[in-house]
Amino acid sequence: MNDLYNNAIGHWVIVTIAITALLFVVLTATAYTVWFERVALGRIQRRPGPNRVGPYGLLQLAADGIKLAFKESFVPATTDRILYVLAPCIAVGAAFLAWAVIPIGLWDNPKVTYWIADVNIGVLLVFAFSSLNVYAIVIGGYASNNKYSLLGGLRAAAQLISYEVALGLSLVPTFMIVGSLRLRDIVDYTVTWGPYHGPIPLILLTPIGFIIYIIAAVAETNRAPFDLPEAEQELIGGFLTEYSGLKFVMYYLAEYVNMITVSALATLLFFGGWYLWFVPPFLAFLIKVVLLLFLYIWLRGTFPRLRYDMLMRLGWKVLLPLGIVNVIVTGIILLAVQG
Amino acid sequence: MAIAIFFIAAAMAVAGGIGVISFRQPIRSVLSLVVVMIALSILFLLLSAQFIFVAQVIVYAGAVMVLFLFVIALLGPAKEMARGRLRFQTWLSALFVLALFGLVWAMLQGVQYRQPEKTDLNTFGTVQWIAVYLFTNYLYPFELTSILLLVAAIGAIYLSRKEGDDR
Amino acid sequence: MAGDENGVNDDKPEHPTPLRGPDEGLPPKPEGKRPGVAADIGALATGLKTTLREFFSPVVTTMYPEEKTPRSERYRGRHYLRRYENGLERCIGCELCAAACPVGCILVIAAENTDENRVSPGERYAKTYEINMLRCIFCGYCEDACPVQAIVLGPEYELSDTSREKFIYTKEKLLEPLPPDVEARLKAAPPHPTASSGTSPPAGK
Amino acid sequence: MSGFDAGGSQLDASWFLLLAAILFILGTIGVLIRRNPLMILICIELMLNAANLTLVAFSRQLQNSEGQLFALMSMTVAAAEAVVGLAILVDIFRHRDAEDIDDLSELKG
Repeated sequence: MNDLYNNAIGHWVIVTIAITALLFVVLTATAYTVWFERVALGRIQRRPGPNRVGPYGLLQLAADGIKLAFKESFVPATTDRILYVLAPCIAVGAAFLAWAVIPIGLWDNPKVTYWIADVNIGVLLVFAFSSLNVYAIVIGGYASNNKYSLLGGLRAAAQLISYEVALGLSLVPTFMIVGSLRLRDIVDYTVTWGPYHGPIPLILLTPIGFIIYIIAAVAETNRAPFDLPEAEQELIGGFLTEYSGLKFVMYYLAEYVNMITVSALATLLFFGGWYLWFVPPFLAFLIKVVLLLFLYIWLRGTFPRLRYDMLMRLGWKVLLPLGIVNVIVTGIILLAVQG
Repeated sequence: MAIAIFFIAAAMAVAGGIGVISFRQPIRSVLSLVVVMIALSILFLLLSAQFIFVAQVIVYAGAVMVLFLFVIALLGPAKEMARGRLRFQTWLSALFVLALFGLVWAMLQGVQYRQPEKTDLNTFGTVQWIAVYLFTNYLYPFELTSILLLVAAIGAIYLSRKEGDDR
Repeated sequence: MAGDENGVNDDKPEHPTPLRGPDEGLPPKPEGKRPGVAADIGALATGLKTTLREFFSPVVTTMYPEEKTPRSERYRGRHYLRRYENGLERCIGCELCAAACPVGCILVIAAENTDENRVSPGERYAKTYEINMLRCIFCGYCEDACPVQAIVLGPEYELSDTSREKFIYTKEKLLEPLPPDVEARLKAAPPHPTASSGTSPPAGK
Repeated sequence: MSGFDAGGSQLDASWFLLLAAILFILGTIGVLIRRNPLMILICIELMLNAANLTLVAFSRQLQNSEGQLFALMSMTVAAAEAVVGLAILVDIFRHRDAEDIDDLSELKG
């Protein structure tokens, strides 16, 4: 294995295989996230959710996908054609790029690693790629040449930039505690507390950080109750208004990939990644991600959408100061502990 | 490998730069500029400036250009009128600029680099490395820029508030 | 859901959706003291608790095509033309149903009964009996108007089809053996069938 | 010229400087020939980016921290400039339809 990896061509072969495998895994995960959301939302509303196509409705996504794929792929007349087509591509590209640096698991014996790249600015890279996501929405909204789309796009731009600040700030205490931006280091972070020595989920050390993170992440992925860019009731779908068929699928896909990305990131940053007693790493990671996804769906099933000024007030007047205070307090505690 | 990446990124950057100045709709120019920025961020990575790479993508491409996009979307698709006040203005400017380019080119021909300082290349450009400098030797300019940002934010809020909105 | 929400539903306000101004009718806000952050977070937690409880409670969906919700006995669905027990049609071609129909979807063309071809007990019978189901509003006036209780509205409501022509139900289609539940219903209120006259008004109305 | 080792092949800082020069020139042309004030701001951003590239290239060539730090500072300045510039532009556009920078030659609001 190592010989193959050190060989120049072997390296590329392995990377290509890894990328293909990861794409497959993430796409499958996305499909079943949609299924999971529909079932969970159904249960919250005391419905069974999809149960017609395949056992437990597991093939529902295939049916929906085929249906959308065979829709006529058209571009409305007065749109900016190039940008209109480009926008969903940006959405999917930005969504998948983040997975280049997210480690999914690690077998100790034999040593198998589940990641494509293990870079020492991992978290920042994820942010960098997800910050490109806003283009997809703004361009889509602008190019559709429709006032609802435009409003959705503008809302998205303001919302995503506002909450990106809080999102970044919420993770600073984690970086301060661990002293690294490499996702693997953060997962491998171990503490010695009296007799205890071993990995610890960082949520115990930065609970406020996690709360800010999860709120900001929901806002970043445009999910309810922060789904103002696509608010069906007020903006009839926002930036998605003019999209249908495969282009709509791409936006939809990107949204769910982003959901999984932030859940995976939260797993790595706050819940100790792939460590869970005796559970095999990949499975442990999966369980944690699924639980976080359930949290997402739970929030969606519970809370009504925020009004726009409330959204901005929450972002700038609550989460941002809270994040700053959290950083300062963590710094003081770290100084006190480390001397 | 590095050379190939350099030329691909450079071609992207130049194409984007030409796009910036030649597209009629401002939104396309902005998107071309985003292409330039992403190409430059790749070059930064090639120059082992990891943190600058991330800052370029997050701050420049992810925030500043979105602001431009926001304003353009807000103001509507205003194409600029091709009004030739000075008919030869374009060609004159191009001529002058080409002369400037020739000057830079000539300068680059005779450039002599100082002997590089001996730095540990394993940490060169990483976040820790930047942070150590930023918060020790260069703390003063760092604080100055933060004040500048604060002033800019206040100024922008002041400028963009509505007429007679004296709250 | 059934247990704790019934209490809420019982004390309904007198006007379900009162028209009100922006502040009118809202509960009075406590003077001087806004609810604190803890109360807000408590409210959010209550919401989350509620949805989580619903998540773990059983599903109440009826799986429609497989299982159907029970119909009321008086449900007005698709029409039937009844027969007497001896197999004669009840319809005497009087066209009262067509006259009573508010949308005019019933067409009756009567013909004389002869001894060789006795279709109904009376003098005449319906040679043609057509109902345009696309027009029918299922009001049941035809059933009311019928002097011999020949036309009744049954419990069937899944009347979809693939072409408009198929919605004009002819006599062959309407004259079907009655489903057992309608049979039972009609047995509960027997209309004294008089085979000889057939025009006597239905009793018990 | 002393090159440096980037990924196993010699890639001189001059290449980066030349690219930066080209981009800077493109930006200058844009500032000179475009009329929309928004476009001029965009072209200034392009020039700032080109300058950043030279800074980082020199930083790598000399293995010195100052170039990268200066690039960071210039990014901050660019962000501030963009914010204020765009705020002014929005204000101008609110009052008048300024599609040509020459229309803004008078100081009267």
